[in-house]
Amino acid sequence: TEPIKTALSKTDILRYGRQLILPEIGMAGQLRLAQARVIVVGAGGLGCPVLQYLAAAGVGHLGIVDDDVVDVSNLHRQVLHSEARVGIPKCDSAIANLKGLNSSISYRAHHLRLDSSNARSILEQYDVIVDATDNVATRYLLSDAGVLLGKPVVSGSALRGEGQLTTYHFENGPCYRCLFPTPPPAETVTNCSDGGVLGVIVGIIGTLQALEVLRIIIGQGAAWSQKMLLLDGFDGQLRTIKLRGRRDTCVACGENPAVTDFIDYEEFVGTRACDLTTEVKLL
Amino acid sequence: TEPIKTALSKTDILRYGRQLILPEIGMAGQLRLAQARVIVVGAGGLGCPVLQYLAAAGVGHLGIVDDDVVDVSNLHRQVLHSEARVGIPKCDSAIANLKGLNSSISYRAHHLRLDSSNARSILEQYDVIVDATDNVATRYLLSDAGVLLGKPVVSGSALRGEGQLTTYHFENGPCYRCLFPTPPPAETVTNCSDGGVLGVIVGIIGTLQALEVLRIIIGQGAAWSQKMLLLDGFDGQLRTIKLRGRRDTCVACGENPAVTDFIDYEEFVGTRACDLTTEVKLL
Amino acid sequence: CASPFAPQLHCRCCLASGGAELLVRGVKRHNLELPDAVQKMRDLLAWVRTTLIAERPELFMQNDTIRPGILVLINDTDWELTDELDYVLREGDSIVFISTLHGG
Amino acid sequence: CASPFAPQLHCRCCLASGGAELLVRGVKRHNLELPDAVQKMRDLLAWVRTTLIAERPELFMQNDTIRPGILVLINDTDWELTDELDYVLREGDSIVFISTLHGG
Ligand SMILES: [Zn+2]
Ligand SMILES: [Zn+2]
Repeated sequence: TEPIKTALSKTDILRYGRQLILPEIGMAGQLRLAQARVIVVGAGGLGCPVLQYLAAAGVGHLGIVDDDVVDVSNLHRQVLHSEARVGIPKCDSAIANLKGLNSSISYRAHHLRLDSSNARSILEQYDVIVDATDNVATRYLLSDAGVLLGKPVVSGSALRGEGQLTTYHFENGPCYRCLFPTPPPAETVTNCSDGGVLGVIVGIIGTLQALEVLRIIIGQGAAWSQKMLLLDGFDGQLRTIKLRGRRDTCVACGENPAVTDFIDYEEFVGTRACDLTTEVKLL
Repeated sequence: TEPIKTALSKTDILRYGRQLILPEIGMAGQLRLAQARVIVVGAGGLGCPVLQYLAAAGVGHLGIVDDDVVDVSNLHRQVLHSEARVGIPKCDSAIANLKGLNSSISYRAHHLRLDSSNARSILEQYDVIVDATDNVATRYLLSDAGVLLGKPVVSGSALRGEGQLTTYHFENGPCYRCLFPTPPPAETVTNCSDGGVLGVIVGIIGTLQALEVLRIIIGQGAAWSQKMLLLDGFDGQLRTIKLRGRRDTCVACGENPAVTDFIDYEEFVGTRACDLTTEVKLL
Repeated sequence: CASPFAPQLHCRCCLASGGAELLVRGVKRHNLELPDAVQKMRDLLAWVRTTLIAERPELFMQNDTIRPGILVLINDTDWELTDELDYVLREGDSIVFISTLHGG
Repeated sequence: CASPFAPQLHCRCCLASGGAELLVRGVKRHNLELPDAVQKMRDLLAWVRTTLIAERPELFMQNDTIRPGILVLINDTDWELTDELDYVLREGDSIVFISTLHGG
């Protein structure tokens, strides 16, 4: 573990000057950013813009979890990767790009699939969890991680022309299980590789996730706790809806939690985390 | 001028497959994207995400206008640039990055400041104008260009924690002059270099501008014509407001236009386009 | 029906998104004229199931309520903050069914 | 005052953004209790100028109307689509002054 930064350098002040002068950031806020540790789970369509704007803003420690390699069919939406890096791990491809943008950040690649055996040791090293994944099993895992480890989870998702964004387990807001105690039928779950997605939709949701992370780090609170942002790109609509709060009876974050450790999430949702083999895609 | 693409290649289908399968895009929509010519004025905070997502989506011809060079203080928000390219023209820096993401696009750098002497010959080569500038004079110029040359103008702006997005001169929507017949007092105008901006705000507005451009190209219409999207990042709010339509009495797009050619915009707004020297910044 | 940005009057607007629209004829916006028998959300769900859903109603409802993974909004608010199945519909209410997305 | 996402009742909400808040004590949300003499937008502008604006009122108003570069919204709609200065205020109206941004 590296030493914690305790003051901004002259170089920092030059680089971040245009955001330092905002009263909501200031020297204190910029130092909090430099000290912050954020883990982005998924270096795909959502993860790329999240990482790009967190690195640019000076978030000091960025972890990336992804077990996939860059494919040419990713490049219409995964803007940190490149033609030259097709075939190499997305973690490494993302870091190669990010280092060019901001070499002063400490980047850490976790080239693996998160599961109940490795989630705790990885996620406990970070302050904020960004859910930029593409499957239900990992979403339950990350929500439980937020509750078990006491960290907020900034969660984005997208499919076709639509996107959704909400923050779980922040102050009195709900966790994923408060909203969805029971997983959806496996046959109703479609991911971007199967269902398609307009690339800029993940760009919009990802940049909004980055904003939410920055707000949480500088102490402005979450904008989308107990709320969900809905984007319909083809309808041209952005709406914010009001969600329930934390459920007393929630098995994860309620008064008497039954979920006291990570479980087998693929078994729980009844489908493989990577969703490679779903067949009926009605929803 | 290059030949116009009349069919998608097998490589295109592999690369864009995940968006091709959307009914709103399809083979026809993807071909329209390949044939489209978009000019992005400003390769700064707004221009970077616009260019990134338009190039990724396969917009065939991208022009970039910018007369500035990359500075280290840009890197907190201008995510196409890099530490290694500090000091080189932003047009070239942007294109270097974009070529890595999608080498099949034809990129064109216009390394200059737009004014009444060069605007027509440059802008008439394109189908859609993206206003990603940082000053009032160029905003009037681009709006007039939209009217004089018959092209929609997708306009974004940002400052501090706020952003705004609207599309001018699309179908019966207003132009910039319909909304603002008189320029604001020069002393009330602040740009990002002076007033500061949270980097991710331009990221959000820029990705939304890219969505708007894609909608226009594929024939879905503009989502923000006669509407303005307001983002307040520190308040955590996104709102869409309803604007007036085209004004019959508008000097540019009205029934009896007085503005029949480009004018001297710096004189019109009473300040230099680059806003380098404003002093009182009450607004 | 009216856009969510305008007041909704004289219609009971029913919106589906996130994929839930694929269950209701692939259409996102339905301007419903409901029979008098439909008074509560309980009645509306049953009515939507029999009237709008052509096949596989079990992907819309399970055990007389909405199936897991679909959020129900009444006037842009999670129906858990209302009386849910017992909520009494009012003229102009906007009802939204959102299938949560999992892609990224 | 109420957030723009909730219905505004019993308050006349006045919001300033895009920099216009710097004119009204740096505060974005004002929950105004207006005197009976303020009936129309014309009255409101004059009242805001004398009551909320400490210095340089010419950056808020010019020639008895709003100065160029500030958009006025009444209930999220451009006031040009209403009676503008002659618009009669109603209980709960949301009034927004937005200074347009020029940075990028
Ligand atoms: Zn919970
Ligand atoms: Zn006009």
